[in-house]
Amino acid sequence: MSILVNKETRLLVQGITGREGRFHTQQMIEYGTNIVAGVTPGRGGEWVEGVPVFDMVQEAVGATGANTSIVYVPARFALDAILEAADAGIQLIVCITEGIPVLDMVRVKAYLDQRGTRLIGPNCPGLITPGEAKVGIMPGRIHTPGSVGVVSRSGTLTYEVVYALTERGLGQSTAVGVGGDPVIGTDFIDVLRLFEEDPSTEQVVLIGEIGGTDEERAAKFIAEYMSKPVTAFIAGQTAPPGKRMGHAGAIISGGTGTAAEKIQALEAAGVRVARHPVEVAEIVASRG
Amino acid sequence: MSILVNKETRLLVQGITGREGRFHTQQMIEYGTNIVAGVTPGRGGEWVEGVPVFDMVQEAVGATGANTSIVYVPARFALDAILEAADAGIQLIVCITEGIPVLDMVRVKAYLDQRGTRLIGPNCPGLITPGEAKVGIMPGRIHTPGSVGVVSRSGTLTYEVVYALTERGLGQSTAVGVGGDPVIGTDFIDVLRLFEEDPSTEQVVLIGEIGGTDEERAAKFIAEYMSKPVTAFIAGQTAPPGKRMGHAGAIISGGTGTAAEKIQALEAAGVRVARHPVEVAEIVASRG
Amino acid sequence: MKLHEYQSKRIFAQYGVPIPRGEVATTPAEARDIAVRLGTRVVVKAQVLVGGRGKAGGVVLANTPDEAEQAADRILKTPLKGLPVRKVLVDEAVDIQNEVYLGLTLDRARRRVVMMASSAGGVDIEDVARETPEKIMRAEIDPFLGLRDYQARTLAFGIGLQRGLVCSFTSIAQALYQAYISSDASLAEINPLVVTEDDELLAVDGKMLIDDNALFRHPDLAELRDPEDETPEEREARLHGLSYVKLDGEIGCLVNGAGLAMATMDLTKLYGSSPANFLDIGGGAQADKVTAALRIILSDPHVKAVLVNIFGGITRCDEVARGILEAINSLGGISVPMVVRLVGTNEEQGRQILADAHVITAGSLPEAAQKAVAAAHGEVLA
Amino acid sequence: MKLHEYQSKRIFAQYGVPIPRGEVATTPAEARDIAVRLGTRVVVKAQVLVGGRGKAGGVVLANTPDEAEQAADRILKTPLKGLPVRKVLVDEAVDIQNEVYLGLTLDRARRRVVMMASSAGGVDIEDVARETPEKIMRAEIDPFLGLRDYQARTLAFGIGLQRGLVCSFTSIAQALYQAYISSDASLAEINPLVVTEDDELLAVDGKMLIDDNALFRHPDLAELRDPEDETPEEREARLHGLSYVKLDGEIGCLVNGAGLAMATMDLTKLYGSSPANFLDIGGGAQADKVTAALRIILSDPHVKAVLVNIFGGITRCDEVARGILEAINSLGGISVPMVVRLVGTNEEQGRQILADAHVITAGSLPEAAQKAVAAAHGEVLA
Repeated sequence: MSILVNKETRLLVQGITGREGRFHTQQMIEYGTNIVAGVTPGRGGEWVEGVPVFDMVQEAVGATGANTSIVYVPARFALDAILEAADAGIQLIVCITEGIPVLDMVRVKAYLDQRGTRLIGPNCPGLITPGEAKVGIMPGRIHTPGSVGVVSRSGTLTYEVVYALTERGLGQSTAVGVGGDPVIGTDFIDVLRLFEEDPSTEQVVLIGEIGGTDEERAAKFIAEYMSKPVTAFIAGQTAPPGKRMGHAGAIISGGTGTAAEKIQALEAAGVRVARHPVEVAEIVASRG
Repeated sequence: MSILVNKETRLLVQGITGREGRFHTQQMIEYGTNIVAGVTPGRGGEWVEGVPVFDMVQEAVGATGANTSIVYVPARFALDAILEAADAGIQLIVCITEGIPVLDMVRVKAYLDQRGTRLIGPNCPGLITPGEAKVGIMPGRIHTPGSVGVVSRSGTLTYEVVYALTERGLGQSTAVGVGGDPVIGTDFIDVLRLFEEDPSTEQVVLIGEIGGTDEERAAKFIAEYMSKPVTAFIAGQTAPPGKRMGHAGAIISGGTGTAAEKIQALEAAGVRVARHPVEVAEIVASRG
Repeated sequence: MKLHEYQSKRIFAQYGVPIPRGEVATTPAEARDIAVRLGTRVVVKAQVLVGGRGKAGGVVLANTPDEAEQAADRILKTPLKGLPVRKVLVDEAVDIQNEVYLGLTLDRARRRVVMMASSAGGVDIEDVARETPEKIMRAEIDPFLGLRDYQARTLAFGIGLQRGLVCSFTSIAQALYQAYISSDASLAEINPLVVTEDDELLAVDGKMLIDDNALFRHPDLAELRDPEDETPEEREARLHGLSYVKLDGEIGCLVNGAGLAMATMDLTKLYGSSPANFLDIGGGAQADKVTAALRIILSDPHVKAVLVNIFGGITRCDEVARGILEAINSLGGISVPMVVRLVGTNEEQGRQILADAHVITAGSLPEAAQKAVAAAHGEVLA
Repeated sequence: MKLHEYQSKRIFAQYGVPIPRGEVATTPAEARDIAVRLGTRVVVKAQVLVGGRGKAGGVVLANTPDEAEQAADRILKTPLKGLPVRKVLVDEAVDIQNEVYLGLTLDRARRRVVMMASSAGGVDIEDVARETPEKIMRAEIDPFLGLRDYQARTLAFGIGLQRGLVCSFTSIAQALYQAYISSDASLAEINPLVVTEDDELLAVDGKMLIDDNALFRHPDLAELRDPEDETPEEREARLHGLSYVKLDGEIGCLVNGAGLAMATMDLTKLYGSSPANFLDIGGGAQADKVTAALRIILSDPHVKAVLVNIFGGITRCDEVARGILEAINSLGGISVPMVVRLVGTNEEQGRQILADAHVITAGSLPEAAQKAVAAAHGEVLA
């Protein structure tokens, strides 16, 4: 068991003939992910890493029964790629692309919500169910199957935490990077709800950062609905207000979005907040 | 019993201080309709025919519990008025206004469908449940309570048919004018479904005209789902193709939308089609 | 409102659709000058608001400026399907490799705008729809998201366009969509969209219809209305706020309400005659409107009887009756029989007023129609 | 990207927001000329990208052109909150009856754009939100329908605007919304929106932030970037594709990934020091990027140690290690201690390469941070 992706995942790669798309297709196949199709308009009929390429998502879905898509296309084409996947009936879309205009995402999010299509990202590393399917760009070998659910707004910071968990012998049920943009398809609460319902997840790790109020809202959700222990880490205690810390979403503005507020909200909700990534693993181990 | 409007209707009049709004407010009150509020931005605090006027629909709904709205505002403000009513939680909006651009209606219809708000019209005479509530501009006195449901794309033609029914002693459960525009909020099928489910409706009269394929689709629906007898009349047998017969929606174009096609489809669905308005009443009487 | 080919193509071009170089001429000499300026073979095309110009001789290829002048002369002199030709478009001629169709319109049943493309370009799309519907690809457009690139690509692949042209087809589709939405069109059509010998796409012919209801927010488009598109009667009706359509029967119809007007027309046929017009005087029957309506109806020499059908509704029938009398008086009497049927408040007073003035009245619509037909056929009625 | 007041107001005006007459000056003489041209009392306003200009003396009322010249001279000479002032805006002075606030921004939690209005104009909206939140009215905007007139009216009534101004408030709100959407803004603010003594609305001050991710489709806006808004180091970082923010601590941080970079910074604090910067080299650690990053970090004289933290991911650690050595060599060695922590493929080879070059390495992130802090505090590490 796990959430969102598993052995049943039939993955479609949008932008498969690009440099990134091609490389990660190879990496995901190597990990054991079941990639059934790729799409690049105008390149239909080619093959990439043994995967058939189609011109259109609709056609790819019809021919291969793809049920999940991962998007590697450049930012200016990402909106169209996501909508094409949604309209073709793909139920889970993972968008790796960084740099999508936020007003595009406002529209995409509203549209997908109407349709009930789930989007992970954009600007995210994707997600992985260790031993079953890797749908993303994370290094597969640092993961190990287990019962810790991980959800994070970050990329390499997540790898750091997963690495520490694995080093301690704490495997992961699924690790989900929700993305570092101000508007994302799936937020902490959505993933926490899935972990809470997933029988194979026993503990949850939440990795947040400055900017927005997603962590505060997650804290409220945890206090009200979560029975499983949650351990958190929040990056950006030393970040100054008004400056964007890399991610478009990592900015303290209007006096909100500070790490201190988030930590306080999480602790008030009964979440144990680690001081650094390795301590996350220590706390999880102590609660095991 | 009846459909859509009745004694429980708490009506709000949008554009109540305009010439038309004011006149029909008086007429509707005279008929016994429960008008609880009016709205004209900037005229809040006034009274029209004993009805309090508000600046905003939200405010009017909060103060009076209005659940239905009728829109008399000019075409260029109608889109905003409909959306304001929908966003304020009004569940049934009746738009009398003629001349709304069709692309505005495409957007409104898509939005209201998402929200589950029902719109009657635009460019329609409204609807009436005789003896209970008149929400429209039809002459009230030609109606009489009874068990014939009437649905029509037309205005005076409906009055003609209702008049003939009443003359023959055939009362109406509810008479609904769905409007003469190419894109309308509620179509024949929607109303037929309500009549089929309404215990007080025993027979249904459908009054169509050239243009579009709503009658053909209604025929399909009747054949598949309707148990109650349906009598129809289709106006425009002598209308030439390519010319708009008054209503924006009454035009034979691209070789479709002719009266002959509609009559054929309805007859194939077991509907008896009258040759003129008075014959509608004769047929209904013969099936009574 | 219909736009001419040259107007439609100019609008398309504003939004980025590639069109041939060309200009409009109103005289043969101007056509010649344009051909000289273009410096290539040209096509001279009649600008009239009817379809099938090609077959009717309204589109002529000219190899030289002299030929262009002659072609323009011929076209401008010859009415096309009964319509006078006031303008010709002189476009550079294009070497055609392939022709496709691209159009946008409202799908009423789906309440959405649809884009249609077909490999059968240069042919009336309605003929294609009837004969080879499988050649038409459709994309339904979400009104909030607009046309998506992937939808345009799907159409391009679907009609078998060569891959190298898919990108530029997509741009043209987006441009056409922008033109459609920004102009509040009800039809925007490129037919044919041509693949030239140089492997480029070019909108060789174009057609646009604008939603009359939206003209209030497009004063620039409203100015494009061609007065030739209306008969003098249609123009007068429009200026009086009447809906009027000329037909070729013998019973002039004057009715309030579009549906009732059609039903009234249909009854004249049921009883053995046919309507001379559609005419809806709209809500409230005031004397000046009734007068204008009667004048328009009577200006048609084929009218043998007038049938007035008014469902009073909230209007009072005695007022309407007085309006009709005033109208007859202001016209100095009328030369054909008139049958009036009034229903509504004070209908009896109204009927009495008319009867006193020797206007034929009727109690029901079928009766009125029968009387009108009989009168048209020369029977004398009481 | 932040825009200056004068840039923001010009954009607003393009969409129909009324703004005071005014021009930009870069010298006191120009300011004088503008005041002469305007022919009224003027306000001279420093154009710098910080808030609170008024309190800091950056906004001066001038009754005469001479006063305007003097004010401009003073403002242009005096750095404001540490920033040089290169331009002043000289606007006609307005007689103010009342001030309100009108702004648009993204509500991240609701994933929607919201319009906010407040009767407390001329005050920082964040202060209002903290102290008198009931004075802020909000309207959440459907991304597909856009701002509706009724929403703008509701705001106008809600902030108690006089009825005669509701219509023009609604137009301004729509214009501001169009400016926001068409510019891909993340903030558009009129503060104050002034009710003049003549009962007209005027946008006296304006502020806009543009979404950096959307600049690719707004080349005109991208050109408005003020180079003064970046330090030379920030500019160099941007040109190398690095995310860099200068801070005031002593540990220079070089990390791949924004979240990990912040976590690394935080650890320097946990162990008793503080970060000198945020620096994310992004995916793939190639030598040129590492070199540029190190150069930028070392240009800060407060840096006492450098902490490199690379989570290799799919990158090979031995390659990264060689990249770091190349960087050090190309800089001619470095003068402060450097602690490197590498994880990922071939991490041991990587660590060995660095150790051989006498770079301090660490196995875990906490260890690396502790070592860097110790080094910064003068401890000698093996």
